[in-house]
Amino acid sequence: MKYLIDALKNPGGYFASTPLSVVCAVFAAMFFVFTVVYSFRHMSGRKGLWRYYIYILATFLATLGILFSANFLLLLVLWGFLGLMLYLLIGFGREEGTPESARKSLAIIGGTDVLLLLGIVLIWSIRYGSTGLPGFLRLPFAGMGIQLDTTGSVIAYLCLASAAFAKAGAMPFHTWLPDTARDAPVPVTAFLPASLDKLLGIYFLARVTLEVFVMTPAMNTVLMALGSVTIMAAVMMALVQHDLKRLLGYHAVSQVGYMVLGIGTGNPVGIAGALFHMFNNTIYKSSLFLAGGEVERRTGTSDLARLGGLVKAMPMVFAAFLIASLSISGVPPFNGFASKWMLYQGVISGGGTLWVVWLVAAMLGSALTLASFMKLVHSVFLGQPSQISREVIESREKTGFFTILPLAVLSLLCIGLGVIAWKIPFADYFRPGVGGELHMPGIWQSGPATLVLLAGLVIGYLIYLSGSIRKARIVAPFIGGETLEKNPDMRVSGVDFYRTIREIGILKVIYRLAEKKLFDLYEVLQKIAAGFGIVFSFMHNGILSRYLLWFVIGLAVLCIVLI
Amino acid sequence: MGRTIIPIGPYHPLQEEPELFTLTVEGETVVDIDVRIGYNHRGIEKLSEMKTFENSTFVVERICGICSTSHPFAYTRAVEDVFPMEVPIRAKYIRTIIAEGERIHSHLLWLGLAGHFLGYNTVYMWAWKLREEILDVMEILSGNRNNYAMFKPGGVRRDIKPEDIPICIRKIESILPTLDMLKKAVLDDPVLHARLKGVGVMTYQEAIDFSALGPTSRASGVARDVRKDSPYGAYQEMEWDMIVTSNGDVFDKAVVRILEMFESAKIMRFCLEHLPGGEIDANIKDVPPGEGIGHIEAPRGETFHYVKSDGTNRPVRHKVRAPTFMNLPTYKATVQGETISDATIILAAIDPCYCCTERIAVKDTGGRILYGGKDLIQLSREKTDRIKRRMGVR
Amino acid sequence: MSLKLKALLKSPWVFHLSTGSCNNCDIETLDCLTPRFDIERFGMLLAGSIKHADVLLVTGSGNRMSVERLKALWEQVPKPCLVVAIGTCAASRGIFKDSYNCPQPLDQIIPVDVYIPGCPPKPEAIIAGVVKLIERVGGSQ
Amino acid sequence: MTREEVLLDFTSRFHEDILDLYDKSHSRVYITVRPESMVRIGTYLFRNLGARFNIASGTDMPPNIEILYHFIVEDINLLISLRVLIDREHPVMDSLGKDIEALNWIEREMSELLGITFTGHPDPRRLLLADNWPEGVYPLRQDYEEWDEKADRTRGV
Amino acid sequence: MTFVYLIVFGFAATAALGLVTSWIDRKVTARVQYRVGPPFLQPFIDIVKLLGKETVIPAGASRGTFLMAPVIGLAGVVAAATLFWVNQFFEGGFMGDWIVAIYLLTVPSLSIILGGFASRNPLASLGASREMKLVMAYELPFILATLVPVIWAGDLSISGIIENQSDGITAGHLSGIIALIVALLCVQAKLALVPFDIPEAETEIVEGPLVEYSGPGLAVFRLMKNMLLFTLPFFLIILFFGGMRLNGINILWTLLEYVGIVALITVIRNTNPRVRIDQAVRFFWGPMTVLATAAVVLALNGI
Repeated sequence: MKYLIDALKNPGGYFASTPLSVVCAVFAAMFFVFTVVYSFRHMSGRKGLWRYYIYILATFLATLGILFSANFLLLLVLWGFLGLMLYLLIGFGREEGTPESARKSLAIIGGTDVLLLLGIVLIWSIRYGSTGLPGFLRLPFAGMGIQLDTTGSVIAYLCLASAAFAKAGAMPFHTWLPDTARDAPVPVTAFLPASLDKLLGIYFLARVTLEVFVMTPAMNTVLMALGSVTIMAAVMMALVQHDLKRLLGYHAVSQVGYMVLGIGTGNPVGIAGALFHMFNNTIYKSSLFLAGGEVERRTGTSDLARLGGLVKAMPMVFAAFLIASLSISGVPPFNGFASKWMLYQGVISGGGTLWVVWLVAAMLGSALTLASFMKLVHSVFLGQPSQISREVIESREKTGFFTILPLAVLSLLCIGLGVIAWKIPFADYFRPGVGGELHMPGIWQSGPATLVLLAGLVIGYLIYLSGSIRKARIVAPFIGGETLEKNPDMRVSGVDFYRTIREIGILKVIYRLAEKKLFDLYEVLQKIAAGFGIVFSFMHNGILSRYLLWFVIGLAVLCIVLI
Repeated sequence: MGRTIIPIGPYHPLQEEPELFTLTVEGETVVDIDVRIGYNHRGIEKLSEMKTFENSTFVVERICGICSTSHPFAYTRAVEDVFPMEVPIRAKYIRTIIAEGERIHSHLLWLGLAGHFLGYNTVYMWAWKLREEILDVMEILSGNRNNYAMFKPGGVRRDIKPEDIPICIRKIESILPTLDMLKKAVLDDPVLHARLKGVGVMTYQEAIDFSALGPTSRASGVARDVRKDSPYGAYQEMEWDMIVTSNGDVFDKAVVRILEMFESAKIMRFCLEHLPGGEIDANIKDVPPGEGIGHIEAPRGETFHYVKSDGTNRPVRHKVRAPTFMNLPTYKATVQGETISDATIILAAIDPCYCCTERIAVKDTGGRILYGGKDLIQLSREKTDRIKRRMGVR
Repeated sequence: MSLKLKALLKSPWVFHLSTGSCNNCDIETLDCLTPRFDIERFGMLLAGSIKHADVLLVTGSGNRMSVERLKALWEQVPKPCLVVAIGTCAASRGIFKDSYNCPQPLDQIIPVDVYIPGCPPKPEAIIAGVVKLIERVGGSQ
Repeated sequence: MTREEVLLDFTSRFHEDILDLYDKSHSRVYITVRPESMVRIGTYLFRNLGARFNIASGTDMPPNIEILYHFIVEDINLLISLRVLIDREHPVMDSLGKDIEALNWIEREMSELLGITFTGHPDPRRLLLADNWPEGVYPLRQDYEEWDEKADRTRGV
Repeated sequence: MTFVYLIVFGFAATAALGLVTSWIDRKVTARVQYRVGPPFLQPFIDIVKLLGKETVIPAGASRGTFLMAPVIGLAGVVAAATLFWVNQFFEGGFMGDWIVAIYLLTVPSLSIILGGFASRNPLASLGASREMKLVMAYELPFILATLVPVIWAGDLSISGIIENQSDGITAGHLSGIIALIVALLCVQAKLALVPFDIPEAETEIVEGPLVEYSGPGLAVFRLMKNMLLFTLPFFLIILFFGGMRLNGINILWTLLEYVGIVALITVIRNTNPRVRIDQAVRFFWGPMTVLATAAVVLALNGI
């Protein structure tokens, strides 16, 4: 209590502001506004909306708290609070009952919160072990520079990193994310897992890596390996998904890989790239989720097999979705490319001996991202309309202003941040946060390049003008003389686009294992727990004394372990 | 989930004739297939009932452009079977020469198209270049490139001039080395192996169940060839081999066809060299009442004609069964489980000829030869020359 | 003659439609592509999709089923597009005049620009026909 | 088995079902059988004797419709044509296509061109005729008449 | 102003050379097949003709996307070509590096995919999905193979790669040769030529994504493809032969290299059948990736 009063008296010791936290806070505020605006329409008609808005507000405030916190313990408390908020917010995805995924995310995030606590304790014991409890409460979240030379410090780093990973959704703590994306209401997904959690996780990881610890090459390699694996594995899983939101959820995981990779380079360029990528990711990912949410609201489903051809019903949403898709796939000159390019520079100059591996994983990951987004674009917006889509198109409902506004702003940001590249956001905000000399081996002049691309578009348009484009005639598609109207089955749904890939060699085995959830930490632990459960049910037979006996034995074992 | 119908046809570059195959696919894998034919049905069986026995030959010739020998051959044999009667030995030899020439040109055509379907346009061009030589031989022998108009009940319509024989033999000999080269190019290409081997396998039992015919069944190990089983024409006069392979995949079907060309060339050469003298026509006047069946081995398999006569000069019923009619349904056994890319080549591998399948030619009452092919050809040839001169092309 | 029309005449891409033929005309049409005749000399190519076609080569006697599709396809062709009826069947149904499944001659279904008679016309005749058509179109402008 | 053995075996086995046997030549035999026993005989020929199915040809011969099922026993070069006569007014026949794949299409064809109903056929759709072809008009019947008023029979060479 | 000239040059020169290359390709193909082949101006005439044709848009398709797609692709090629030209002939070079080039070169494929999807045609959708799979397949070995020159040059920028090869071209090393072979096959797939013309397989899925395009849309797509036919060999020359050198005897060498690459592409396309998409993916992810990796390892070790 005393320290709480102390803290209130003297906030400077507990809160601090860095350029990075300021820009993060600005973004968080922006997403907060968008989410609320978007929710007006999307969430209308649901029960307990006041609770929903309070949760959102609380989440936002807690986020601000974390961003400006300069104290580990304060951070820990708010961190845990966010996890709880997420749990509560996921619950709004259903009319009644809390979905399994909410429990899953609470378990994973809560579990890593415990690791976070452990890590903090370890740091305290390394640094201020002698000063006792007061020192623990005052443990500052800045400039410690702990060397990663002892087992304790390595474990402490890994614990903190795990918490960051779980929050951001990097492997191996990613599994809550796709499930959450499927179950939670879209604004929640866009707000928390896609934006704020990423922001916080990567922010935390960057600060821990840069300020609390001094990285070693080995730890860098571990981070980069984790990042690369996250990129590849998540994107491969995303390729074969057939639910819109789940697919986006896997991409939320995959993109974290880039950031982890960037931070793992330990190179100022890489870290700056990672932070830049984090912002870009929150922008286009929110845009994607919001657009996807609109699709789901209008059609009532997010199953790709039942969607298609929606571009006629919602051209604006499609445009935003396409821009965000191109952005996430790293097509120049959108913002995704700018940050990925920086990341690659970091990897090339700071990737160590295995830089080729990381680089190729990241670049291939981006091609695969493009592939899965093309699948989405086809099976949701383009291609032939499904039954549901046809009804939606015929209803002629206009997309609401509150839906368009966030999408439009986000799309503009996608283009804008890409074209001005890192010049403004980077020079003013990330660079002070990162420090060090920035040397980039390559060249990317987004301004001239954009001009050239624009010129290409103009040339194409001129070619069109010289042709007969203005008096275009609408005719039936050519499918060998048959008509689509008579054959509604002649519809490529896009769900099975990459089945061929799935059935190639070793991938077949991996996919089969992944479907059995063998790579899902939570499920595996649950299975193990279920195995224990069988033993337990054998052991408890309903007699109180027996329970007592087990309880005592357990206590004894616990004591022995702890001592 | 995710099932889609992919149409192949009716107007599709894969097919010369319109047919609609609907492939039900999951991803790229074909799980079901259905076919809708009838885009080519012209009612030839009915037409044939309206024409005299003599004129029906021309209708039958136009069942199919590629089989323009097989159908008249089977038809004339059916009419001759009504008596039954034998045709003069020289006519038999001439018929055999024409039939084998057609087999070579048909197989080359198939080979070229198969290459085309696989995107291997070089094979397509080479095979068709070679085919032109055979067509030249046919033009020398019959005066026409395709619809030869050589057959009539009781014999042949046109004799082979003795001075043409050495020219033809030379031509046939000249194509053999190129054919050999083509054979090596096709059969030794590793990419082709990867593409064709083990694809669209039809087992022996399936070949029996579907009563598959010709090279399609011979590739599955069914050693059946009408030329051997119930000899006709001059086939029993010489030695030749029936080509049988056992895998039943697309590659084997190609192998059978390519090797058969060599046999055909052998037969053709033998017949030309040993052409006996004598009449070429038995001059049938009236066809007695009765029934006749003629079946011969066309390039694609057995062609079957059934003719019923009531003593007038027109058939009461003329039933035509082209080999594709029996071969085509085998797609059910061969295509399922393959990919779309393979489906197209599997469909092509049975050498489908839908115009045959949808014959039902009807006999025509008229009796006039509706189109004197030769005259028109002559006209068009002159026209072409004129235009060529005008355009300055060679 | 405008540049675009000139270009059209120098690069006519043909699409081949069979409406119930004996295949011979179709084969001879394909033959035009092959080494001996090689219509690519004149810039002609066989188009895969009807939307790329400048010239429709129609063969066959107008079978009921294909004629229905032919009408629909004619709508889909980007104009200007020329129609060439190849073979006696396409010109007048020839031997199939009385067939129950070939009710109408081709030119009652879609407008035909040029007829190339013959059963089948030789590849030379087909090329000549198309060339004549080109000359006619070029001359009338 | 020789030709004589096959024929003897066949006639003795299906003595009851055979109405008439016409031994035309050494490779052609025409056997008239009862319609109701056709499936049994056809299956026996195809499965047990190893005959290949050639084709079936239906002919409209008022007052009957005659179907000839042609099978060939290739080892002895014998073409066996099984003749079945069914009533023209009620042309119903048991389907062989449900047992033997090879007969699937020809039965579809006969049913649309001659109007024969094959009971038990697995896939009784149209095979050749256009979708707009009227029901109940069978082109291969002797009394077929032009039904399409748009038809133009004047042009030809 | 210089910039405008650059872009116009980048477009015009690339288009002209691309059309000529397309003619070479068609002519060589014809000669291999004992044919005469098209006249010299044929590719150009084709484009002009297509411009004069009517535009037809498939019913129910998204008009905007359908018409935008070819233009996006063209912009991608123009940008990539300009990038190469600028770095080739300007001191220092600017605009982008190897990574940018790789990304810009996927834009044409992307445009074809988008166009196919927007066509509302099952065949086009199927073709576009195949194109996407093909991109996934060849991207991995292509990145690896083109990384070899980067390793040799020790520089990411295009101009740096060119400069650093002035005293020894990449293809002069063993790793360079291996990488060149891999890159050449990837280029074959990028150009969608046999044996990798799977997306447009004319005899399977009727030109695939291009099935619905007519008139100007098709003209732009064809122009884009023809420009790619020049741009990709140019990229290979930059990476493996130290760029185009237009002084003295080197002109001949450059010409030889260029024609050699184009001829190889043409010969490969004329001596192979089309493979299946799964075979293509296996081929690129299997042997090609192994080869490319070997080349990278060799290059890292200075062989």
